[in-house]
Amino acid sequence: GTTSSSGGTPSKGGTLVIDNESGTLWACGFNPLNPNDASFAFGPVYEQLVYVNLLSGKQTPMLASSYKWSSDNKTLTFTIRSGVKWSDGQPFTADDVLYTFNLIKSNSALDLQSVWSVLSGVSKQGSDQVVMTFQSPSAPSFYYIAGQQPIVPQHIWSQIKDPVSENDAVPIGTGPFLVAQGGCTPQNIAYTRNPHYWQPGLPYLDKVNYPAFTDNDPANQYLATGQAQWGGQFIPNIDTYWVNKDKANRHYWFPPIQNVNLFMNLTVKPLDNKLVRQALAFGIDRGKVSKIGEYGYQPAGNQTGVVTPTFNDWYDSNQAAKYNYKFDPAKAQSLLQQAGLTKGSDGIFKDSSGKRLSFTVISISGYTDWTASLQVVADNLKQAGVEVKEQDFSHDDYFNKLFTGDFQLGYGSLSTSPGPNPFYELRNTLYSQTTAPLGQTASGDYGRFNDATTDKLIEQFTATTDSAEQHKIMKQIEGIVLEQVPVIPVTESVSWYQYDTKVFAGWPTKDDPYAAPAPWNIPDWEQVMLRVHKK
Amino acid sequence: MAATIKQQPILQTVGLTRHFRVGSLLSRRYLHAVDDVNLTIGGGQVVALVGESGSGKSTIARLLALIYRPTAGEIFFKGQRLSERRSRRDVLEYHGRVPMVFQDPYSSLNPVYPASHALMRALKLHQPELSHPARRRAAEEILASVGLTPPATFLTKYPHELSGGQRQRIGFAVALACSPELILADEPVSMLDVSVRIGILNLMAELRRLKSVSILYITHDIASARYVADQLLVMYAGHVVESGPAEDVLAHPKHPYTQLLLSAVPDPRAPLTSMPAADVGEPPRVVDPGEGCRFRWRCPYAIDVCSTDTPRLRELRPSHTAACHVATSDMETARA
Amino acid sequence: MGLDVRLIADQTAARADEVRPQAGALRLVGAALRHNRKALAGAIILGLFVVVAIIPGILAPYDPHAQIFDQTLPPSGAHLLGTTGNGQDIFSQLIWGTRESLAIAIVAGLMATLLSVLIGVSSAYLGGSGDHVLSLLTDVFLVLPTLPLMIVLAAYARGGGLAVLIVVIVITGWSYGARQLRSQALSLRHREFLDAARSRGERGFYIITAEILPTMTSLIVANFLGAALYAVLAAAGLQFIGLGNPSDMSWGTMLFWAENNGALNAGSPLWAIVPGLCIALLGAAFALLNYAFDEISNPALRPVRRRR
Amino acid sequence: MIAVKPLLEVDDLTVDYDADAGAVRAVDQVSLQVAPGEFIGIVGESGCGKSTLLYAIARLLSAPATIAGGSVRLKGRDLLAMDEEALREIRWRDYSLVMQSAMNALNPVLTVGAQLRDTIDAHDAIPKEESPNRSAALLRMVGIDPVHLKSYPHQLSGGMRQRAMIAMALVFTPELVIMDEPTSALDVVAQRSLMLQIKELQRRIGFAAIFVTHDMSLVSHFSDRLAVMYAGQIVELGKTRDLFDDPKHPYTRALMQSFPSISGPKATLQGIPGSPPDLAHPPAGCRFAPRCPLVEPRFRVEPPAMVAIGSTLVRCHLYGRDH
Amino acid sequence: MRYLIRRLEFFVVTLWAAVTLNFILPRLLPGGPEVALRTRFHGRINPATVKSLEVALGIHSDQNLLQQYVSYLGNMLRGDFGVSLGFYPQRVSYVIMLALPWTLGLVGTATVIAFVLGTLIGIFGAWRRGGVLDSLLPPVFVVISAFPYFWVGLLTILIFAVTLGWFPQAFGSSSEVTSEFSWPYISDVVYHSILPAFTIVLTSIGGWILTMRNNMITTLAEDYIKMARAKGLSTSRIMFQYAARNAILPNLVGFAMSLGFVISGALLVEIVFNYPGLGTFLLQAVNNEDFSLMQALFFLITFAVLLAVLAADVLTAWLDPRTRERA
Ligand SMILES: Nc1ncnc2c1ncn2[C@@H]1O[C@H](COP(=O)(O)OP(=O)(O)OP(=O)(O)O)[C@@H](O)[C@H]1O
Ligand SMILES: Nc1ncnc2c1ncn2[C@@H]1O[C@H](COP(=O)(O)OP(=O)(O)OP(=O)(O)O)[C@@H](O)[C@H]1O
Ligand SMILES: [Mg+2]
Ligand SMILES: [Mg+2]
Repeated sequence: GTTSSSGGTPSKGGTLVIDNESGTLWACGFNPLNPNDASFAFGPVYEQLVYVNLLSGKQTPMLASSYKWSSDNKTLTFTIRSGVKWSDGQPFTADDVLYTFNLIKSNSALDLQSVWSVLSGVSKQGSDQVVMTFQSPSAPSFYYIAGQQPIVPQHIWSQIKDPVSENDAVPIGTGPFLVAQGGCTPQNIAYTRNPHYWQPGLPYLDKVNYPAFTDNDPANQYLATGQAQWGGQFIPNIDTYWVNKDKANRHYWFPPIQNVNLFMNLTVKPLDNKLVRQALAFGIDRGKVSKIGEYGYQPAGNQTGVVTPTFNDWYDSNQAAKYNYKFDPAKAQSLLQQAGLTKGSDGIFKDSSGKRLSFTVISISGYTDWTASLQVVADNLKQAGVEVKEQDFSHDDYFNKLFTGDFQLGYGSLSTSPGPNPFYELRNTLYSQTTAPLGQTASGDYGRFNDATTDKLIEQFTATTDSAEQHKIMKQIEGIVLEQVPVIPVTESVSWYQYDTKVFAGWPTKDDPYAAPAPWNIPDWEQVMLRVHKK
Repeated sequence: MAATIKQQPILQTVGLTRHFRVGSLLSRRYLHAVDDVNLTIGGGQVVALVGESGSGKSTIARLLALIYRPTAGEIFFKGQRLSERRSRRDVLEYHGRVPMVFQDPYSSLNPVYPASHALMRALKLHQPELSHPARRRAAEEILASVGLTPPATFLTKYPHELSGGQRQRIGFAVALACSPELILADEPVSMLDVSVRIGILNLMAELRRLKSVSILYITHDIASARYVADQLLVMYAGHVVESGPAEDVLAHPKHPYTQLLLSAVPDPRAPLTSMPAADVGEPPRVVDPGEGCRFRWRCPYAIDVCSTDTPRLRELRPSHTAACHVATSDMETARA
Repeated sequence: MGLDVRLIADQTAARADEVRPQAGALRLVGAALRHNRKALAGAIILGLFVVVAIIPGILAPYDPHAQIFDQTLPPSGAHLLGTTGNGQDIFSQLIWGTRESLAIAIVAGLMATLLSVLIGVSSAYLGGSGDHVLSLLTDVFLVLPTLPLMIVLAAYARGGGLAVLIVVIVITGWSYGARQLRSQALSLRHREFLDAARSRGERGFYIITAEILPTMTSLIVANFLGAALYAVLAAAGLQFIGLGNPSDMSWGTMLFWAENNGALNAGSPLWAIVPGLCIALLGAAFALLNYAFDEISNPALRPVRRRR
Repeated sequence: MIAVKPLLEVDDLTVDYDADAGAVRAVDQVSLQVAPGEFIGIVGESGCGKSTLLYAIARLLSAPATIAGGSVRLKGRDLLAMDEEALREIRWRDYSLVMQSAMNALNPVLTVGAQLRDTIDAHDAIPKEESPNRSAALLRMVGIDPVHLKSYPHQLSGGMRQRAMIAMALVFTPELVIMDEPTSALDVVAQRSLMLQIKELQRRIGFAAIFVTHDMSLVSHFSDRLAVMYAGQIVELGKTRDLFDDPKHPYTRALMQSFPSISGPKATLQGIPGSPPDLAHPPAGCRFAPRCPLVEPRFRVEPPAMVAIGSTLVRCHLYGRDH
Repeated sequence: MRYLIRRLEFFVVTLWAAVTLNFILPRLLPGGPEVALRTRFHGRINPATVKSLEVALGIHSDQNLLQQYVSYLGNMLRGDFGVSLGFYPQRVSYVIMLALPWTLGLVGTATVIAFVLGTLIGIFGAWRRGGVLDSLLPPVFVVISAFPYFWVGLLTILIFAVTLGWFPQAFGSSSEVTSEFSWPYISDVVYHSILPAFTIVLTSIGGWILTMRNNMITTLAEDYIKMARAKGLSTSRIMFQYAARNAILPNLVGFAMSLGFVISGALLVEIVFNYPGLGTFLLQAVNNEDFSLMQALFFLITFAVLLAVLAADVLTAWLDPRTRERA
């Protein structure tokens, strides 16, 4: 719905300014199939078939007006919306969809979501239907195929010689906004209204400015001085820094979306021992980590691996209560003793060969909240008799170590983006099909957890589209995570989101979570840009 | 006269030449500082080397002191080729036998050490067998012998606490540290005041007399050369243009440059004379000079052959040679 | 002398040519302190920091790392400068941070000076092709963009801690001094006392170490002061952009943390202001000493008392 | 003694250098008169205050030097009492200066012509369009080809530079030219030639000259009168010939005995033992007393006064009233 | 002329050495583009894709180091810096051109201002020894120049931008003004540059004041200054034509170097002021392990420094006739 929070018809016009530190200046490319550019093009300019709310999984038809699964869940048929135009005025058709999927099939570098790892074919049916056939049932792939794949215009892209290195400086999409010639400079992208947009009356805004911030502090100051209205920022001491300067209008909401974990390499002794992993889980004061490391803005995680409260309806509180992983150094120590370790004179446990229970935890340099968090973790675990030392690497090196299993402990989130329910994250965390032998690149399961039951459950989940069934399977997976502790969720990373209601209304809120609210939640931000309007 | 050369000269050079590279990698040019110099210094002899500024006098001294390596030519020390003396011991011995005294008393002593530092080092290098107290005693003796008394006080003084003359005496003291046979004295008095100059000249005469060392006395002051030297060598632009017994050269200068030089020496006792025509202070060309007499641009007697052939030294009077195409044995000086 | 390139004309030409009677670095510094108010001010600041660096345990009330207090507390009796956004005592951090900041300045300053002396003086003394190669090396390092080079090097050895930081600063910081020292040594080359040493048979090593170096004391001391100043600023800059080891305790990392927690705006401005001020003060101490030192080694630069 | 009215009168001029250790009295009560057209030589050892005296006369001293007393009158006007603006007026027109080393005294980045023009323009004495001609004429006068107007100082040889300096000093045909060792950077041949040139110019133009040197023999033929300085004081002042033929002061006498000659019989010379006193702590009595062969104990405590013997002035106890 | 040829020699040799170092340095970094690509694709990239991307990026991991070096040298000579990994698919030259004008404009101007102002203060200070310019400003600015300038920047932002609101605290221009050659745009750019430029000037002027003052003092003791006074030249003529013109000579090359370092030195200022300049790109390139961008920036900076030095040499040769013929 397009109801405004203040009632009445939303007025048109206005310029919204986004405030989000991206760490880079704009290179002004808008190729939605390029990993660097997609986050500026996908959403407001290029659209997908179906919008799937990252927080709730709620679906909104976009370029597909409807879809249908076959009974065996191996074929997915989209009905393509009619009356949609590209921003250059050309009509949008099912051929564009077909073209897009074939394009990413023939240029695997463009297949950012690896949809062709599950698809076997795409074909047109009638004039307005596109049929996707799957190699095997893969219901969760719907999110990637329908919700994460931008559709590009055939009449433009078929002219492009090398779509992989295409810059697409003046993008032609179906979305509510476009970037005009000269609309992008290294320090600002100006999204202006697409006159051909298919949703009548939308968007309300004339223009959205997206300035480039290379560092957090200038971005925060910009927001604090009221020059931007929509923030996606971590702001330390946000009440002092930002809210108090205009209490009536400045609000924030940080819905959690993904776990920040302590990854354990299960090939490293004694981390292969379940008891040791459980001990670690008991040895971390998640509440304090959240408070000190993240100012309490990122809530503490829980050992089920389900991000709460976002995915509360998937969360099995009974099982969680049974295990009751809270900070308990005594319990941790007794578990370690059970595991056959003995406490040394320095307070650190030792194995039978005298090797100290000391680990290096890798982290990303410059991620100061993680470093602060790890200082708490190290302090906690010391009380449990475990020594942890931090070592920082650049973003790329860090992930390379995780991918190839070249680590003992790692702090952080999956490199893959989360999905609209806990399955997406847990699959990539636990599924042994995503892992790889040490030294080779794993796309998930960095800890090399290998459990047949888990794999089976994940495959079952994949094969069904029945929500009740899915919930049942998920509970079993949660039980495994609680028991096996293949990974320790410490805090929950959130969708940083600040909004200023002085001029604009229609924001997503806790009570109306119509989209993941941060401007960097792609493609959810399109929904926000569609709904926000002048008061 | 003292021109009696003993059986073997102390030092002899044959075709001694030194060029300096100037300019960049792309344009290599050579400055001929010293070209084809043959000189002989006998035992107990004082040889004076005179010439205008930049004529290569110091370069010769530095070549002889092994500070520069010759571009060509050979130095013989007591008949032995220096290029064959390679070992540290031999080289050190040569340094001890042929020490050098420098022109500038203000910069030839390291300002951070007491003035006696150089002397003590020299003793340590050349008489390593001496113990520390023995070295002190030796140093005091040497200081006394160059007229620095009481010697003990001079052991601790810093150069800036000494006058120019005293520093130059220290210079000679260093040279005496190891029974020298030839002292290379490069303009030892040119930076001193007239009032103390003569003291140093007398000291040189003294040393020659008492220790029978030879001295190569480099100067541009012909009067002082006459005062101390037996032999006189006149240099111009890297060439030796005239050489012979000092009195004879002064009385019968053969080379036009020598004549010019002599006529320019101020002499309060002589009547004022006007200058010969070639008095322009034009510096000679020494960068890639090519063949020909290097004095020809200033020479009143220059003839065609002067610009094509480099004149060789010819004996024009007994043991008195000059390198000039024009000069003859009976041509008389312009001074008359 | 062939390719005798002079990239930087000697800005201290006057100093480079002068060789004055000077007796040892210590006496020079002593003279500086007695006669020069700027030197005295610099020395007092530096001295204070040295004392703090030696006994941080006595002065600091708390463990600087311990995240045990409430976050972002304002200054109070218990927390003289308040607490950080991570719940640490700022004053204790400042005290403990002195040690590393000072260590970087002094160690890096010394090492860079040593390298400058080594390369600059040997270059001048060797002459010829040896000089060519060393001069070229010096010039290349002069021309190479220092800050980027530092960033690349620091990134290369990311999180390597103090030693890496110092090495990076030394690598990028020696060349200026080397050039200055070379040109002074070159001007010394024509001093006759070196020829005198050579003509009495001294070895090259002796001439460099015992005849040349002592006469360059004042330039070497000045160089050290300059290099230390450079080290202070470079280390602060590197740590500020997160290329130090953030778990080290120094003023630069304090600033890094403060910046990342928006300290200036988020209610704990002292967290950013005070370490910055300390860096500035330490830098100023070196700059003042250097300034005063210039005046001492070159009397022409001394302040004049105006008579009328 | 001097019949005509003197051009320059220096009376009891005293100059101090402020140093850390206390004042150095570099010029001590020097009195000197220069008649128009007269060539007066000042000789003395290094550091005896010759240059300081000259610069004090020209009012060119700067800190740490201060004029502690005395007066300098040029054509009756007291130079020491003038302010900078008034001085600027008469500088170079009434008196000019030739310095020891033209290499240092000529601005290395301006051509000789530009520096000449600068001087001319500063005084607006000559119409602008005439100044090139004037410059060329000047150079020709000292024997330099006017093409060198376009040359930079370093492109000239040492002798030419000194000549150019002299040309510059004569731009406005001043009545007094002060010369501080103008030839001592040159070798004998060039030195000789330059001296002859100076003398010739002086004869033609008629300026008076104060000529400082440390080489007595150099001025022997050129100066009318000679002043011998020792340790900041003039110890003997008289006709050049008189001084050479019959030196009065023991110091002058010793000086005459200390340079060898290229003619005449070879004799052993003695020189002067010891060295000049430290001007920061000069001896109490006669300054030459510590080196004087004729010293008496009294001389060491009482400073001698100037005594006139004929046309010669001597600062020596030996010629005092009670001797 | 010979002097300039010699300088040219130096220019070429140094450039070569620097360029070679540029080649080696990034190759010392751990990881490399392959790792970067893999993380960028979250580990879900197949080897064939990596290969095809490497080709697109101009990375030839199959060549040996020497071959790479040769083709690298060739590319540098042609000014072909390849494709940026961090901004893929943009070409490096395109990325650089985005930021170059900003950096040149801001820091170039600030450096020139600092140099001119500092030099003038130095000249007048030395001329009136003991005056305010001489006894107060040099020590004050020397102390200020010891301040870390990112910190000074942070404080100026806090005071003048955030608290007082007189100036913007970020960006090179406001997003509401279109970039065109017009008064509103230019004034907007100038307005945005005032604070960062002020920071640079404040922290760098001390050096210029001091060196110029010291050179002046040394020069003022020269005989030709005494001579100029004796000639009765006017004060300004002595001060500028005789003293300052000689005293500034040794500073020119130093100035050229700092002008050349504009690009790199701006880094911290750009970060603090969120200025869209090359420094920011450089830090990003390092963090992204963006080889080609890093190399290009290095090359550019080195080249700029050398060019500036060469220009200073020409200027020196023009101002100082002695250098023209010095062998
Ligand atoms: N190390 C050097 N490099 C280049 N040229 C040199 C070097 N040493 C001397 N020369 C040149 O060689 C020539 C002769 O110099 P030398 O010092 O021997 O002259 P000199 O007769 O001693 O002069 P002076 O009377 O001024 O001492 C000069 O032109 C000088 O410039
Ligand atoms: N700036 C100064 N500070 C202190 N003392 C000085 C200064 N300049 C000169 N003197 C002293 O003043 C005395 C006279 O110096 P001056 O230069 O006039 O001597 P001079 O006769 O011209 O010597 P020279 O023949 O070497 O040129 C010297 O003893 C010198 O030490
Ligand atoms: Mg010589
Ligand atoms: Mg003098």
